[in-house]
Amino acid sequence: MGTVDVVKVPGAISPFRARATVVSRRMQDIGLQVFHNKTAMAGLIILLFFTFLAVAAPLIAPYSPLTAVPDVGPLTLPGGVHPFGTNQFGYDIYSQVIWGTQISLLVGVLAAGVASVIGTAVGLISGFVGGWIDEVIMRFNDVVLSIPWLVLMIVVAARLNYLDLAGIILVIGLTGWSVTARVVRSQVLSLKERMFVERGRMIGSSNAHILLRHIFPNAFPLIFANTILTVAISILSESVLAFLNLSVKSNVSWGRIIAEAYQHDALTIGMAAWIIVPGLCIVFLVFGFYLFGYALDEILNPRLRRR
Amino acid sequence: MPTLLEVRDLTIEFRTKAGIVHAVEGASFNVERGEAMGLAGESGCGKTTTALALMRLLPYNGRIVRGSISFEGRDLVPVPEDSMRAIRWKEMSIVFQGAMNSLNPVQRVGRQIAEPIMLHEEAEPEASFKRAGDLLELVGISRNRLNDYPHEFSGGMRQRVMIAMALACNPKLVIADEPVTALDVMIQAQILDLLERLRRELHLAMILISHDLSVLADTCEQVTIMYAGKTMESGKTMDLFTDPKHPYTQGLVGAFPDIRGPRNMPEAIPGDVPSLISPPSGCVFHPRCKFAFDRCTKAEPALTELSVGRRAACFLYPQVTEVPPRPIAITEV
Amino acid sequence: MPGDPSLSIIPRDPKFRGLRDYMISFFGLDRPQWEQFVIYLQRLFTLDWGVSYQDHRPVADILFHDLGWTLLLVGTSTIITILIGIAVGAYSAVRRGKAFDFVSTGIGIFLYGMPIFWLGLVLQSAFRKNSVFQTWIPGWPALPTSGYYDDRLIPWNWDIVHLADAGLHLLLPALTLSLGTLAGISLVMRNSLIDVMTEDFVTTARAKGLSPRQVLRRHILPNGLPPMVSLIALDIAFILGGAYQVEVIFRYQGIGFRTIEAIGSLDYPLLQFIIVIGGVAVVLANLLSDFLLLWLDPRIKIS
Amino acid sequence: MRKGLLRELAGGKPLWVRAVDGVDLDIRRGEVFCLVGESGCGKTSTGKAILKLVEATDGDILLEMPEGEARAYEDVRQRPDDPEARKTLDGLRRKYSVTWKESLPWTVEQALKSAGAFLAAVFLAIVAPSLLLAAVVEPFGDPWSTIGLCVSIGLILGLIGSLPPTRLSRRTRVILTLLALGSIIVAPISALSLHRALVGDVSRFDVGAALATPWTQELAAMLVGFAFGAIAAGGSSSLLLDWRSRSEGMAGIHMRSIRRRLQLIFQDPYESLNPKQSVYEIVSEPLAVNRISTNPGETSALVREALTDVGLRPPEEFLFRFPHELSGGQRQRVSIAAALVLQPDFIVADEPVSMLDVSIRTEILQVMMELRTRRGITYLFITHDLSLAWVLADRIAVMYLGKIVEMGTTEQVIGHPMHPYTKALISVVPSPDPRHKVERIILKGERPDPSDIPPGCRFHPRCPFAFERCGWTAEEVADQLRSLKAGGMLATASGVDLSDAGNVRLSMGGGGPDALVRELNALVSERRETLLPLKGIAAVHATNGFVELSLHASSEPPLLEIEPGNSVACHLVSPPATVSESLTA
Repeated sequence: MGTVDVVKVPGAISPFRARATVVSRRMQDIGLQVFHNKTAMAGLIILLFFTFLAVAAPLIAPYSPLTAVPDVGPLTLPGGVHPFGTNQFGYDIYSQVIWGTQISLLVGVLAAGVASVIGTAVGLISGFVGGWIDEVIMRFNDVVLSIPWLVLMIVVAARLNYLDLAGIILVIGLTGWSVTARVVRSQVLSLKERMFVERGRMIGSSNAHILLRHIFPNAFPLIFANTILTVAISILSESVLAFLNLSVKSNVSWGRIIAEAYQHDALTIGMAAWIIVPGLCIVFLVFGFYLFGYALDEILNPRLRRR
Repeated sequence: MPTLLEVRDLTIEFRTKAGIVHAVEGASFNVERGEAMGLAGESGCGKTTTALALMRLLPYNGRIVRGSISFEGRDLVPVPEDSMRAIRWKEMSIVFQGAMNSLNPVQRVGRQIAEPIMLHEEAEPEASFKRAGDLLELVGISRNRLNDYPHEFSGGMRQRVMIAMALACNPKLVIADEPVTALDVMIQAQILDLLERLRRELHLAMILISHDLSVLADTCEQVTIMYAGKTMESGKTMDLFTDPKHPYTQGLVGAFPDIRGPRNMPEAIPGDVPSLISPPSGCVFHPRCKFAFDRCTKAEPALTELSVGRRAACFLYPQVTEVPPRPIAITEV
Repeated sequence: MPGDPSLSIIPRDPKFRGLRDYMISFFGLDRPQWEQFVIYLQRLFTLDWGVSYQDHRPVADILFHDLGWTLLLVGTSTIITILIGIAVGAYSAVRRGKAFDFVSTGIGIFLYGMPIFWLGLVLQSAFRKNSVFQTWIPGWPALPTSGYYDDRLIPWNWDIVHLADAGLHLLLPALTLSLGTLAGISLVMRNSLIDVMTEDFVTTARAKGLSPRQVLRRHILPNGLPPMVSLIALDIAFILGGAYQVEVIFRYQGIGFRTIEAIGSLDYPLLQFIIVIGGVAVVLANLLSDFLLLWLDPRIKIS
Repeated sequence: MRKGLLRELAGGKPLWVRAVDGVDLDIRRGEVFCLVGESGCGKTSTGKAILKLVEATDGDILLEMPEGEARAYEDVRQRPDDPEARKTLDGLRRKYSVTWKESLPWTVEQALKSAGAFLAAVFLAIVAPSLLLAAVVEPFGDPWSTIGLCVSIGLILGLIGSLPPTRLSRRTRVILTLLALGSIIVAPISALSLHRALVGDVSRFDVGAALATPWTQELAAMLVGFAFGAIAAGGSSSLLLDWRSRSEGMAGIHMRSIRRRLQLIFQDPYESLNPKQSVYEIVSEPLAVNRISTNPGETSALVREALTDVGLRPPEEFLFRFPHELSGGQRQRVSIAAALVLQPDFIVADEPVSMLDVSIRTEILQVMMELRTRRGITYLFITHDLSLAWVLADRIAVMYLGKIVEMGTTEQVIGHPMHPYTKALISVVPSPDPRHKVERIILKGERPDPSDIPPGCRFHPRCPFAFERCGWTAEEVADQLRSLKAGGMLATASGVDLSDAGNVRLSMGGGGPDALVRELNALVSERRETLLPLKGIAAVHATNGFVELSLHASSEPPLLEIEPGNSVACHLVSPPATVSESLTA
């Protein structure tokens, strides 16, 4: 029980003000907890680093990722101004890796956003409405869950044929929502049984009101933490698709760099960095998201907060 | 022959994120052979922690800071974990509050009852299961149910199974932590009746922990009242309930409506239970005490014998002195 | 990628016109759709799954051959994963908050975030012949990095040489897949056990005088396993996805390798049954886990 | 305020649990009415039914009924077959009942609207799938469609495979069905392929062509459409019916205003407050939801008043706290304030203090009683704690297994209990004063399963005073005789069974029928005071080779007024109307 600052209260309190006070106090509280949580801070620092790389790519990267470097030819070994060498077309790999951050991050965040929005909506409706609607949705969801995700993704990617950035985001988002839906639904089911929902009914609230005011705010921490984890999974998915040559062709992503390196036997021709560096980037970015997501889950989800 | 259990100045701390919780401070009480001692107090007063500490079962973030627990003259506090294991259940056993959660849901009850017998008496499985069956019948359950799982029993039956399990190794002391809370009043009566019968027949000593004073009034010979981790008063049940000395005890006794007394609204103790992380200075009860005076806020009253077998910690009684200064505990931030 | 499959086999040259017509009638693409469907159903159940566009071998033959190798890979790595995952998870749950827990959880999350194909590439480069390590560290082993036994032109033989060779070839792919899926299992095992450890019956078990090891084995593990079982079954789709990547990297010609090839060449007869097999695998895994749960948890009853 | 209710509640699907069965109680304005009983006796269900949180199967909840009309209601309820009485009853219900639903005939407009919606649904259901099928022209010519088909087969398999394990039984059933269906398909196809393999001529026996000829797309679309149509039509009609009953369910009294006037105080202050809302939001929410006050100034004033009334002073200090920043007592006060802000005149308090520490408990009770005198609130106080009822209640009703067994003023029920259950219950309530020791009547066993209620008086299996007419069943008597036999008694009988007619039948042992009858009679007269089921035996008579027992007729004791204001449901207190004793030897 923390000490509470006595809030100066005017005579009339508008609902908006009441809500804003609540939200700001909660955000402060969470911010403080994140700040004091070593895991969350470690994750956050990694994420900030990569976000910086992505945003500042035009400033940092010495070359453009998709134009040949003038001074040297293709497949130059690492050294000098090309710390990781150049690829089969003579593009600078170091610049490619920096530019690749943009795509990986963008695809990861947006695809996770798509997956979370769909999954949350489906999970909320399914869990809250219940009955046969829930039954139908969950059966469908189970089906999506039980199909090997990679195959599904490949089929969808192949079916869509034309995969630009939006396409790849949609593919990953559309195949990734079912886990979120399941998690949200089970949370909603348990929230629905809580007494404060019954209180909501008791005072005569409509279903929409209960869903928005009681269920969603309580499920939100979980949804948020889950979204962070979904970002990590989406980044991995993009890299796999790119590696299988199914991802965006017009942009550079880490997965595509690895795929090109693999096709040109980078390891045998002494260009290990071509493969290792983008891979490590993926690993660290995903690691960052996982760390942050796990720590957030612990902070936001009081079930795990045991002494 | 020494007293069966003698607890002196038991002090327990928990380390949490929010700070150090002084769960129990200077708890002292005795339990004689074959005697039922009641431990009463509101939630968070350290009853359950005391019970766990008696069996040295504190969670990993809790520790006994000082004090002694002498069981048949032997101090259990310094006993190493390995030797402690041999004492547990054999010398004293415990019945927890929620019988549903205290029984392993995926193991048959027969096996759970027989487990300590096999462990401590190195008995053969058949002999152990036979004894488990006898124990079940002792608590009024047919031995045919040895092979049932806990979820197949009702709440009252589960509590009976727990009691049967507690008796498995013929312990000298049974600690019952809120054994009837959350049970219906009729089942409550059945269980209390059973405990009393067993105590008489097996000459058991028993520590009965409850927040419900009226339960203790019916069943115990001695009662100790705890508040915010400290012992407030102890004495014979009859004396303590009819003539409570400590203001907290007075408030507590007055707070329970009596179905056999006049129809008076019980009296309230104003205020809330204090935080155990930063307890009030002086007497912990002074912020809620209507008799509190200056001295109460500064010094802590010691638990002093007022008459034979009757002890209280309150400056209202002139013979009560201050707690002697203790070595300052190093508190970590 | 979609399109007229006959075009993907035969060049779009007028002089192949006759061949194309022949192919169309050979694969039955000229019949009415409903008829095609009925024939399809009939063939599905009689295991007459048609002929691959690419290999011109019966699909069933190809797939059953591939399936064997994939099962070997997935089976081996799943067993390794479960055994190690449960052990690591259990140990870090017991030592919660201590160094081992911290390190194993950290490594776990790290591995969890590693793309399996990349892990495969790194391991491949570390253990191939003349790898960097081999030149630096004497005695660093070189392991086979592709195929499932040496020289696939010689037919498989059930002798010790072939078996040992296949085992050696299996080592790296199985290791990759295990590492890629290990973290998920050990992390969940840890959390599941920590949940169980806060239950009252664990305190009861300790109060009975059981040693920590006995408490873990008799009370905590039996209660922590059921959630694990259903989780592994749910994860089987993920493991299959990993297996596909591993097979591609190590040119281990199982179902996954075949899938990628089939996509490249639009080999529909092959593709459709690959998908069916994937679905069946997931279903079987779930069914198996249900029966396992029934045995592990007496609270679940067939009513 | 006066209400009578008579109802049964629906429970789980497979069997109906009568959680509450025929409860009649009336509560007068300004009183504290206590409903006591063990857990699962139906007291909470009763409270929730009054607030319409659960729907009562049958019965009325009547609000603010004047004394005279209440008497008329009671009167006409006794004569359900009289059409005139029915009419009066319906009139009274329409006027006062909260649960009243009109059963009016359909108007032309409604019928037309419904029929239109129905037709539209059917039309859509037929057209939509047809369009869908048309959209995927050449469904199986396109290999991607074949893949799609395979995916859908995979989907079905996945669907079966991924049902949660608790539904294993259902899945097994589905699998069996699919296997059966599969074998229907597989068997002819494999026979045909065998034929083809033997004859080697595909064209002469072309299965595909044979099956495909009548199987046109239009036909398929129509078939699918009809299936969809049936489902859609059923769904839409049930929705329509639902809409209709909801739009007219509250003849007379609008539910919103009932919500406003009847409120609930929850048991658990830790669980019943939304942890993400501040105190201000929790307390002001009822006002906003019911559109009672939309003006921020007025809302704040009402919230402050409610908080002050429950003793959270000054209210400013609490407005923006979260529930986890409050102590247990403060939370319960907030909970009461949230009920109070609507200015209700009737509050159902469901165990409002059972989760609180004793020292805080009294304060909450004092707040509640203070509100009663100041705001004239009537309470239905639901509790398992008889000693609490003793100090609080004006009148008390004791429930057992969904029925009221005793009802009266507190002095009558607790001071002078008449029902054996009430007596036992009161005797085991512990007292904080060790001087007040009484003889405890400890009942055997636990409360029976509400889905399997004993016949006759539902308390008889546990009643220490049960006698002949309390409802002994053949099974109970047979069980008792079996245990006697196992104890070495009844040597002259060789077995105890139930006859086809449901009577207890003893097969003869060595001594012949007379010896058995004699032994039985002796046993009954000797042990009937200790082994109560033996009291159920009315007569013993020998038939061919067996000895059959006939049992006393029994009836369920009605709740009868024994003295003014005190009703008891027990045969011992109010002997049943003479039952025709036809069952004799």
